[in-house]
Amino acid sequence: MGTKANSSLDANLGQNLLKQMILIRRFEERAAEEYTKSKIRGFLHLYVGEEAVAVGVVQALNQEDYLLSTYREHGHALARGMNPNVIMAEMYGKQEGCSKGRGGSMHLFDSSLNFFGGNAIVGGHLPLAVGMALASKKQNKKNITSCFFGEGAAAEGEFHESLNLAALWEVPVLFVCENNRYAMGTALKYTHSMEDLEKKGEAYGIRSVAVDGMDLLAVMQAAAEAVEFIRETGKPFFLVCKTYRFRAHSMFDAELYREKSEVEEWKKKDPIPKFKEYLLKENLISQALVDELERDVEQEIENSVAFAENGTWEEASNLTRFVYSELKQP
Amino acid sequence: MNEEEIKKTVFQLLKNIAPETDPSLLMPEENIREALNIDSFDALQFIVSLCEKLKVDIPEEDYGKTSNLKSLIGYLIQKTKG
Amino acid sequence: MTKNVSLTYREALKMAIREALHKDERVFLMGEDVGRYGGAFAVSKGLLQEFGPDRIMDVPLSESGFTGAGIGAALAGMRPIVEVMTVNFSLLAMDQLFNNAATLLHMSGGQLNVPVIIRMGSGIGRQLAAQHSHSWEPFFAHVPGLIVLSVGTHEDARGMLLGALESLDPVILFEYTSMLNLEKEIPEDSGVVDISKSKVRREGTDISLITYGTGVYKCLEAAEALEKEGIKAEVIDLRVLRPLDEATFLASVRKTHRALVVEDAWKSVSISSEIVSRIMEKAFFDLDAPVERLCGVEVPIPYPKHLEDASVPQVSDIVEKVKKMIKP
Amino acid sequence: MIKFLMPNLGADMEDGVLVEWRKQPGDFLQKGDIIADIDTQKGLIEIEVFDEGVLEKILVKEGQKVPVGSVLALINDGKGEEIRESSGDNPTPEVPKILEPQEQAKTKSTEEHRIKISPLARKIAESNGIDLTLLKGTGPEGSIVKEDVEKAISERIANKPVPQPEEKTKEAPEESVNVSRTTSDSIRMAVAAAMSKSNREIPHYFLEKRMDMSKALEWMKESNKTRPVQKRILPVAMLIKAVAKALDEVPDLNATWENGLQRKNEINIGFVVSLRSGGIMVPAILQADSKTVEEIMETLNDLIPRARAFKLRSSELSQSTFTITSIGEGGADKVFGLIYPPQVGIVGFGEISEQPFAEEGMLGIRPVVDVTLSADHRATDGLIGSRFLAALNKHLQNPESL
Repeated sequence: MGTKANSSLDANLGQNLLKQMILIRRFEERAAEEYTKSKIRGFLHLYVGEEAVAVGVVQALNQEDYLLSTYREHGHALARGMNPNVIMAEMYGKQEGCSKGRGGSMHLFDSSLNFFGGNAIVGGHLPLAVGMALASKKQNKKNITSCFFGEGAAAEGEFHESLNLAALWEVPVLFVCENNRYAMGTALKYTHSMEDLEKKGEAYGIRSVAVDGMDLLAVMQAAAEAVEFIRETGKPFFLVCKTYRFRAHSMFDAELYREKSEVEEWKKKDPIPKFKEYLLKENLISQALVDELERDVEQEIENSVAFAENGTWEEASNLTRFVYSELKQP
Repeated sequence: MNEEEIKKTVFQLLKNIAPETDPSLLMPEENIREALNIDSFDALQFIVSLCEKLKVDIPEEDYGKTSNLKSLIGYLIQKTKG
Repeated sequence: MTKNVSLTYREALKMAIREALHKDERVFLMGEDVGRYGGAFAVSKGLLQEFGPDRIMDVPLSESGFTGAGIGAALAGMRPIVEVMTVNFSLLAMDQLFNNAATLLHMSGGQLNVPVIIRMGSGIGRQLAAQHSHSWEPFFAHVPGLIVLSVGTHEDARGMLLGALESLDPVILFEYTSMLNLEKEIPEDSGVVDISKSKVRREGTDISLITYGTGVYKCLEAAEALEKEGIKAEVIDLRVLRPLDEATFLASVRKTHRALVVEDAWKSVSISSEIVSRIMEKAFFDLDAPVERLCGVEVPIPYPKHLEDASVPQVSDIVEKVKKMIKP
Repeated sequence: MIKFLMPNLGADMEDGVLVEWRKQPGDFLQKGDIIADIDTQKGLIEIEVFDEGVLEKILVKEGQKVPVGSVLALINDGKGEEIRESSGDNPTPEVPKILEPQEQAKTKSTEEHRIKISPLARKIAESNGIDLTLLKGTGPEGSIVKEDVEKAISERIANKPVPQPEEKTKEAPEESVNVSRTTSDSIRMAVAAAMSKSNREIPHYFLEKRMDMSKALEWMKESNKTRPVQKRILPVAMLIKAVAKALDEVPDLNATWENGLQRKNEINIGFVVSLRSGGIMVPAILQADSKTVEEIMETLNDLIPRARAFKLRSSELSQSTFTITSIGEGGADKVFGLIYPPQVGIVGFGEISEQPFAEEGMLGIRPVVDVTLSADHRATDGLIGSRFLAALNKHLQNPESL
């Protein structure tokens, strides 16, 4: 587990973090099931295996901080506290969903939680993050903007333009790269001349750190240090989390690009059992409580599916609403 | 109306009915309808336009006098004089 | 009677930016060379000294980066004016404009407004050749979620930006580099203008000349010449290319029963294609003759002056066309 | 008992091939176990099961391709025999067709007196001297459309005399002189096609009868005296009316042959007009039976010049139910016509000429006309044809009742 025992981890926090990871895991598995029954359509990208990154980083942020994610965003949304009901309903396309059913799995938004989406263009949200941090700086706000993306995005021009602008303007952005070793079907060594991605941040004079994304404690610690640095200096930070997705890139993927043995190898580093063992060893939790957490999560998942099933379809006559704003200048 | 004017009108009206022909080439005694390949329908059209243009009335009995240029012109001079 | 003041199109643009910066502290200008250099076309000259580097921000050559940053800043409470030096460089920012700015409000079910203003120098002139002479209004006018304006007169150069400031939706401003040095008179107290309606710039009864941007002054000049030949042409300045104010040009066509649409953009799939379709759909029985169009010749704009001039409709072309339409 | 279905694995997946069962009936299944391998266009994919229980029965053999959603196997979850879906299904909504956002009603055009008419209708109206103000439009927004104008034209032919404006004929000649060769070529081809089809398909029989024209010509001369020159009639108008009345009495000839005799209630007589540049056109005189001789003459005054000026519309060339051809003076004595398919008869009038004629034992010189009938033997027989010729002759002998 993490190099030094994390004294700040009390039982309550530990149990909460474990529950968050279990919630994400079970939610994603149920989403996969509903997809095979055609309840969820379109594209579905699951976060199974990377739970420690979302939970570890998001718990370091506060309510005022802005958060932007990609299409593999359910973990970040749940870690941020978005209600599973409105996420499942959104994936069913119902108007009770967080984006009125219009966005689907790849476009979850909740301005009350400062959760600025689900962006499905790889790297497309990095410039947005820089701009939001710029706005905070100009308005002397203390919040920071965190931005999650995969190692695929690190090859986009917008990644390089954004890091340069963030460093140049010294704006409070936390760039979090979830390096899960495969950009859809292309392994890291086929996409990056420099595989140690944190070195790309250093090239722009940005403090950059790589961390084991399968170890929740390590991620928490790195994230805490990163956020602290940003709040103090106002400067950006680049955190690379080495992680692995246990399932396919999306639902329709025969995973021809990787060996089954490699997946099994990484499953041994599953962040959930590893963290559970740690809590049990440090008797910060009992097995009975673990079972109870599992049951609570199971119920939450059932409720979210029921909520989605009972959801309603937005009227087609609403189609053109919100193409333009209905409010006038505040 | 003098003879020249009548002749010009006759040629012009014949040209209307048989545009691809040249009525001025007609010999005085030549049968107009045969020469210019004019059927009974077009012949009536010709008579009607003559009556309107020269403000005369040509009864059916006088049709015979209109068969060739010479008699037609003579007939029309006499008709317009009176 | 208000006094008139004579100023260039450039000065009118600058007055609008200055007024916006003074009026609302959330406003800031960002773009390549807008600060120390004073603006590629000197539109923002002197503003850095007056407002400081925080509000007049020079940016690196990263159109997608800084345009996206502008959109992000708008999401988070600012009112950025992003200058994309010319529309020719806007292709690199299309992902941010079409996939983010135009889409976020609708896709988020009405949660996220993007009150950003994008200014772009546009159009032909001064022999800048194919890559620096584009007229891409039709691209932007195709995208729902964007408000697309064409600054065809000094009055609009003075006031359109201020109108855009009152909108909560992303506004694209097409400014015309060939008009920057042009001097005209406008009322001294000119200021904010409406940005939702087209405008009848000159009344007429025989034919409607429907145009925008650089076409406005050309059509007014042509109408002047036609008047001497007894033809009263009405000139409609579209001003808003999306969402189109069709009521104004339809009313005009119903009055004149003839229409000629004039623009510099390439003819196929252009603004005029849309205007003609709407007239056919909604004023068909008011037409005495088919609607005609005078547009850009469909070529990459050539460098030599005589070819550049031949690539877009000129005043004489407009006059000849109208005369042929009225007396075939 | 739970149905295990072929899972939906992707936005564009329609079916899958079951390659291999990884579990056999009787095996215990846990949530997440791999139950089978499915082959898709993206490659082989392991399929997991989401329900716990015992694999009861396999319904799809290995190697079989089945669409998404079909039942692959049954799983006994120990909750009774009744076969259930694994969970409720709610189909996506039937999306109503989205119309344009409600545009405001089309604003009325400013000037009140402006006539709404399609460009095509306007063009037809102008070339036929139709007064638009009298028409009521049936097109969109109450506009006048082609149909409205054409109806007005045919009604006008049926009931209102049309002054034959003087300049009309003047305009016609230039028109036909510079007509391009292609038009007369195309007419030649059209006639060729019709005549060869007629010759190929129609078994003609031919009848002939010489008819005394003296009473008719006498009646015509007397009544022409009472008419202005413009309204003077020609014998052909009487012949057409007589044919129309005869067809009224012998309806089998006023018909078409389209797998069986199709009698026509309207009697529209096609009149063969020879063109000065060669070729013929056959415009129809609509409801010839209800028109007076004067009205038939007027129709000819309208149709013949327009035919010769190539200004006839296709609709005017396609409605005849019977045809008349007349050879006129100075040529052949009689003419045997070829039937215009799908009609079943054509009458041919020879030249009206003075001939010896015997009547009641007296021999005299009379103006006579040799009338022929060519008829389709599939549709009628000689008896009907000759009864028609007899009726025709009877009407010609009573011109005043035409």
